[in-house]
Amino acid sequence: MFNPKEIIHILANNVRQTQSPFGIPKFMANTWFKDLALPEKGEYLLFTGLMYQFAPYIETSTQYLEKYEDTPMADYLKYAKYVPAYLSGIGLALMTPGKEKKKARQPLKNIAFLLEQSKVDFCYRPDLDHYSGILLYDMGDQAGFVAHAKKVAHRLQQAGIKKIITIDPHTAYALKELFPKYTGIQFEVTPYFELLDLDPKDCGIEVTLHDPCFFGRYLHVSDIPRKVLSNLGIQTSKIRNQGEFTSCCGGPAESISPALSNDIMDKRVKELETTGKPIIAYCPICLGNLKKSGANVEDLSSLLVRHA
Amino acid sequence: MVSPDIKKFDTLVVGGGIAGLQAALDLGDQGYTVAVVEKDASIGGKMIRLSKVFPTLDCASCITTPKMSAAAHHENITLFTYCDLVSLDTDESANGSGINCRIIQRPRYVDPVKCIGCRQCEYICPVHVPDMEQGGLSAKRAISIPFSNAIPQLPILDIEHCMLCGQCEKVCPTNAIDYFQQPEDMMLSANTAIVTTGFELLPVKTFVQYGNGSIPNVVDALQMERLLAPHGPYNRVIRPSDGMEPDSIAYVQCAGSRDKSHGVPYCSRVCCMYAIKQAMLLSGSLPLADITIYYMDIRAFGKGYEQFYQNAKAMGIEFVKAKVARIDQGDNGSATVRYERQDGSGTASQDHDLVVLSMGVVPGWNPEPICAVSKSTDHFITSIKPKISPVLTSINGVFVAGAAAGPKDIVDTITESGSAAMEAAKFMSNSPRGN
Amino acid sequence: MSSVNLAFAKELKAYSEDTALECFNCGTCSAICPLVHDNFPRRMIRYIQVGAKDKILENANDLWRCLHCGLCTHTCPRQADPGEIILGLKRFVVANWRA
Amino acid sequence: METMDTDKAAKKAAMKDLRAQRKDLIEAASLQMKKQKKDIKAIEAFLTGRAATIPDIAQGIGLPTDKTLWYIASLKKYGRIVEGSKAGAFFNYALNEPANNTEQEEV
Amino acid sequence: MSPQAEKEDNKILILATETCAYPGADSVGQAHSPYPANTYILRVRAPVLFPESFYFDCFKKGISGIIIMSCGEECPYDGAYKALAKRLDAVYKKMKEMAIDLRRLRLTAICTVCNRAFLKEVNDMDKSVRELGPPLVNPSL
Amino acid sequence: MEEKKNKVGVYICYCGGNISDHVDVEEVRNRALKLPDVTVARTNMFMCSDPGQEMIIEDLKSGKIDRVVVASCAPSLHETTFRGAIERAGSNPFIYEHANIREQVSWVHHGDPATDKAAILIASATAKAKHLKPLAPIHVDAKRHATVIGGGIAGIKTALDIAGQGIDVTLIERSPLLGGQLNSLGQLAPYGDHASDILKELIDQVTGHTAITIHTNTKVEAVSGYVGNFSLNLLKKSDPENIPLTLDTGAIVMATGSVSYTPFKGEYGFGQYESVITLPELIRLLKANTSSRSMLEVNGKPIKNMVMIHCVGSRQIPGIHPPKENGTLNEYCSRTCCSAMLNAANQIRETFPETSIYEMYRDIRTYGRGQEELYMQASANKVVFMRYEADEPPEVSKNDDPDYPLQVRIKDGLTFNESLTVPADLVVLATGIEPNDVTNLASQMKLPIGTDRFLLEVHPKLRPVEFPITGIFLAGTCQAPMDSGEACNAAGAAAVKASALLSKGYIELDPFVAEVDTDKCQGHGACVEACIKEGALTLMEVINPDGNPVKQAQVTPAMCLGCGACAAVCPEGAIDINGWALKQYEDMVDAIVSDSVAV
Repeated sequence: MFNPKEIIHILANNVRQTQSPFGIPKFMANTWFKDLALPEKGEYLLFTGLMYQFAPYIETSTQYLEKYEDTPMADYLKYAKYVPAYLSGIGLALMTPGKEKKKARQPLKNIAFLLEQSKVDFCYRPDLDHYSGILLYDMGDQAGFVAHAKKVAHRLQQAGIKKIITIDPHTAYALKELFPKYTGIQFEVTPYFELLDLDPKDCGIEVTLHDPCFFGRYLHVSDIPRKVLSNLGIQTSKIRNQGEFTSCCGGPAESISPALSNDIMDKRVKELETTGKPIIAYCPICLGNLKKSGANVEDLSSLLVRHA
Repeated sequence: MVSPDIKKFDTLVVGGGIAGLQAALDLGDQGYTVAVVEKDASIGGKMIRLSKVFPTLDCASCITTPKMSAAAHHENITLFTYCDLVSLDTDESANGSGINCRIIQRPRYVDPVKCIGCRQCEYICPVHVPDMEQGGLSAKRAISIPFSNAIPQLPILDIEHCMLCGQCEKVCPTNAIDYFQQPEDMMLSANTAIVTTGFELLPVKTFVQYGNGSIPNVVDALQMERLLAPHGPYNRVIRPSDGMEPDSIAYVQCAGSRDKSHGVPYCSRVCCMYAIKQAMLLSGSLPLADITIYYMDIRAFGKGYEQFYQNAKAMGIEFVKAKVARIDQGDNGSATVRYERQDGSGTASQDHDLVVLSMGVVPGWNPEPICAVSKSTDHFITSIKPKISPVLTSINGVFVAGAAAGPKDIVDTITESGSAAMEAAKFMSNSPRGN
Repeated sequence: MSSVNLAFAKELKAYSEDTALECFNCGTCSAICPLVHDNFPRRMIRYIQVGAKDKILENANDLWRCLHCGLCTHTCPRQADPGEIILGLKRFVVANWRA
Repeated sequence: METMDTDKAAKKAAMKDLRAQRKDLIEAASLQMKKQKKDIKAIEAFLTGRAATIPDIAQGIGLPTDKTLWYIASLKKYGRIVEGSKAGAFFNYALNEPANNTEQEEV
Repeated sequence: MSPQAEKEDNKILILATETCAYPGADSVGQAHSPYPANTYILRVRAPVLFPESFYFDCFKKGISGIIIMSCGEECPYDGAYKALAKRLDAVYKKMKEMAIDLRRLRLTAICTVCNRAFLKEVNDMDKSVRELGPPLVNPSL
Repeated sequence: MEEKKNKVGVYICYCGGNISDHVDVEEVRNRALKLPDVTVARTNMFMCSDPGQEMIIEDLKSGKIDRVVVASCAPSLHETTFRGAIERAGSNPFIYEHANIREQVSWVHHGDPATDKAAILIASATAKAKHLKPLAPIHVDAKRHATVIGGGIAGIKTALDIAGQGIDVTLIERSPLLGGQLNSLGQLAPYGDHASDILKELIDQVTGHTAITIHTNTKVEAVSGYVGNFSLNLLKKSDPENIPLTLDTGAIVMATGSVSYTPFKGEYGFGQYESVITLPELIRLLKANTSSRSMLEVNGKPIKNMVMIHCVGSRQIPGIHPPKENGTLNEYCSRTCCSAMLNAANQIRETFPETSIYEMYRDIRTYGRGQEELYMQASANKVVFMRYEADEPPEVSKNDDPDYPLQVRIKDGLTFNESLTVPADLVVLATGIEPNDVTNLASQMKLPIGTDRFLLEVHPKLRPVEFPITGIFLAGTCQAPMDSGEACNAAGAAAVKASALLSKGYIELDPFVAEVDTDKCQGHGACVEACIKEGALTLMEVINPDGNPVKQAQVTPAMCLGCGACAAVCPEGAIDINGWALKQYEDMVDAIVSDSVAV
């Protein structure tokens, strides 16, 4: 286990300096929209919170952390704070394979496509799309989170944004629950799948849905993707730990203890695999983590795009 | 105008369990006429389905059958079994009394007058169906009497599982089988009513923690009562999954009770004592088995209960203070319970051959929209004067007793039923409509 | 042997919802926690209840094993929100480190 | 005599109607009964001339152990099977020979 | 030895009062506590019913031991216990004269929940009669 | 084979295996059939069930039998059931004898000896049965009046309920005041009703009731008589001349209540430190407290930290807790204290937010409706709970800190058995409930008292508010600890029984009384001398069939207790007890010594 004190210090510093917990400059990570002509005006703002974009970098950093966990090298982590954040971030960016980065873009493109198909009046503004700060909150760096959240919320407010579409559970929770509480600014926040209106089909296939903790337990929306899928004739197999009782993928523990994270992940994958059906995730952290264990998993958006 | 079809009584008792029977007997003994309306095919309620009862350890059947029999033969008591209560109205203008109710008797497909209870139909019937009287652990026939000491001793034809093969009709010596029997609509009127609708256990199916009822050898307490009863499904305690005699048995207390996350924040009151009782009976029939009770607080509050608990401890039954958080399927048919060790030594996973869930107690009947009597937030019927007369409800002339007014053990239920009978009698003595 | 300190709960109020005393120490949270580790989170919650601030700071690193997955909160019979209590403690400890 | 015949005919017609009405239920019940008959036959065949435990019977006839116990308990209830000696943690079950022609509750 | 004698020589007669000792014996049963089977419990209202001759007749008939389980001072029949005690004094006296071992007759108080006391009395008497064997009382006496 | 003179039917129960697991029931049946007087012997899974009873009825109706022996469980459970069945067959219920082959055979013996003994008991019951004769219940006129002893809430409620049925009631209270323990209580758990309001409502009703006579300051000196015709001697304390009052009554309800346990000196510092008080004392303080300060004040001192200790004088364990001087130990749970403690804690935390509370318990027993909510509320009110084991109770000691004169040390189960110290300026002990000492009255009335010193009912489920003495009932905390509502329920249950008993103005009693064989009686008078019930047996002059006056014994059936003291002394054997005759016992002994059925 790494010393949380050091990790928090690094994360907080990164967010403060680069608006990104991993020190990855936004211009490097957020490129998915470039070949799409997305509207700049609309009823809803599509707000990715950059989680899908950061996912491949998180994976790279975890791989390195994993190597050193519970070794004397872990102590060297504390020196990381003397390295400028953007330098370590760029390093991380360079170490992350391009294939992974490209893969990470796909769900975002899918979602934009699905929203268009569903005739949702939305826009995308890369200048307004920011990291939500959720990791700082989870780590207990309240001050860091609030400072960052206030910045993000003010920008959105100044841009006159009222309705927001989120795509991942962490950003959705941050904007929906934490922003009003800690910044006093409230938006109407809707996860993208809630807005989908796809033509009914009869695909006749079955998948196993892995609910992320925040959608399943905190935001209580896990029945909505099931309805969307069932509308397309896609069955979702019943497992014991789903919906409000979903099991964690282990992802959030990565930065502190990759070993623990792996442990939890393996248990979860085992349960998901009992059905023998393809596994569907709808959170970038879950997606990455389940993939890492070698599970046959893809993002909900990919499945939907294929059958929409 | 009173239609001639309306059957008139002094008191209507809703529910023919021990509470209802006691109230009916106490009123009948004073000369009041009583109608007992029971939804099941037999009177006797939950108690007749139990093995032995705490703290005296006498057999439930031995205490219930005399009361059942006495009620069935009482000149002032009329039983309406297998009946659904459709409406229960109180005519406030009739001086606070004036109870009118409509009941529908479901068809047994057996003529109650002709049937002599010989059970030939049951023996010949070729279809086996799960016997819910035995917790579903064994089978009965699609036509059968509900259980050996049922009153009345009339078989029920389970129409859902009947092939209409006609064999029972052929074998019946009295031509009592009637495939065309229709539900019977009846109107009853009375001066007072006593609601004794009892309880049900929360269904294990709704508990993800406990495996939604899909983990083998995880049973609820009422199923365990059947396993312990001398005329239970196996006539002995063995595991439902494979017939093994269990070597290690666990009780999971507060399974759904005292738990806001399940919507039952209240204490179910009887579980501690029945778990201890079952544990004692088990250690009698399986002297070598390890028995563990996982509990939060042992609530042995009644007369003789604490001594009963201390005896159980002295007998070697293990009491572990912990709330079981989760049950998983273990190896070789065992079930694994997960709990925190309170002494600070971490989390434990323990395998048991058989796990009994002391499921939360919930009301057996929802008065809405049948009867306007008010419920409390716990969904049990409101007692408007809990300190002076717990049997008084929001409606004048309607009384409540037993588990219908909150979980209650048999001792407290029987006393409360006497109290309800007293209040009903007093009400009728004061009422101009009374006899 | 240590002496109880009720004032600590008040000190924590600045960092968290004040629900620690709603816990009746059933241990569900510890048993259900995917951490599978050392009476966590109830140990922390109990230390709040009796005001054992020193013990919390001593074992502070454990707090960051919490994934904020919410399972404890979801299954807490008293709805004491153990997940939120742990988050609050993280905030308290971070503030303590920074102070 | 004539009225009796008409009564009989009327009853027959009514039964026909009833069967038509309950077609689905009857079909499901028949299917279930056939499966039960097959399973019970297999159990009885397996137990001919020997006593066996639930796991043995289950393995011998390819039924799950819980279902096997369910049958055994029911057959025992109606006197077709008797419980025998203990074999480890299990009990042996045997056919109640000579097979009673008249069914009776076990005593 | 007659085949009957082989069966059980030593029969113990227990006169148990309806209100105390008899339910006390039932309570032992409810606790499933075993005791010798050569015991025959007769439910009585009050043992004061039995004249002196009754006891001797029993011994003559072959009863090896008699335990009177009364309510003691709790006896619902006020005064009956005193009368009983007085009568038993006379019985004992006569037993001595007839050389019947005094251990063959016991008066004791057993309450409705006196399981241990009940078992002790029964086991003690059983031990005594096994040691003493069946009484050989001259029927003409 | 000789012709059977008597026609005894023997019915043997399997009791669902309870009997048949150890007794070869069919074998016993076969042996019973061989008995000289038995014409029918049958078995059933549950003799008490309808089909079982139906067998008896059928056989009686068809004339196959005229005496009935049922061999099953203890007669206390089903004797009346089978008598009822016989009655339904149109026969006299007293042609019945019971053989107890469960509690006294199958549950205590096994194998062949069990089967043999069952057979012998049946033979002996059969031997008795052949002497049974039809009997008629004794009709006793009963005074339509009931007496309730004890003017607490249970007594008041009982009186009101019985009077509500048009029966006159006398309510007797030893103290000057009605209301009992409720007088010392304040806001009641769990709903906060005020004890005074409840009492006012009930006392207004009872004092205004025309059918109820109240005697306060009155002691019951003596009780005599029998059901329907009891007589009580009362003594009014206010009466300077001590003239006893006599009261005739038909039924008596004991509602003699309870007191709070007094800790011994030094028990948790009680009597040693003035800041250690009992829960009733705290309740009194709360009732009297009108301070608007933010801290509870005791003797003018604000209380900052209060420790409440549960289970004081309750749930005591032999070997751990020292017995009282008289050797008694309260092993029972006092049922009401947990809720009362939490209720008090909530009141304090809500009224005096600056007073902190620590509750030290063994198990929190908020079993009843609305009570677990009290516990939750206490948690929400920031009451800190700590848990101790009986063998390691909290220790109250002096503290050096001037702010907190006391400290309580506890090995806290909730804190992983760590030892914690709580500084305190007030310690409250949850003292339990003890029954009022009514030994005198109980022994006069022959009422049983349990090992817990509470009055003992016949059976907690079959007859929970009755004593074995017909016509005497019990209600409230003289029976066991209970709260106000529960005591009122018990009162209602006792009242309904008393009302049913007295409603007709007469009572039918068991016919088991002495009967004189006038052919044999020589008028010795030994029986009259031996009789223990004054007035039950007299020597009267009668005219014999020859027309000559002779003395003969005569029985007053309503007075006769049926003890048999008379039968033992009659030189002619002219007096015996109906249904329990000496002759029957002699034949039973014969059946026991004859091993004819045991082979």
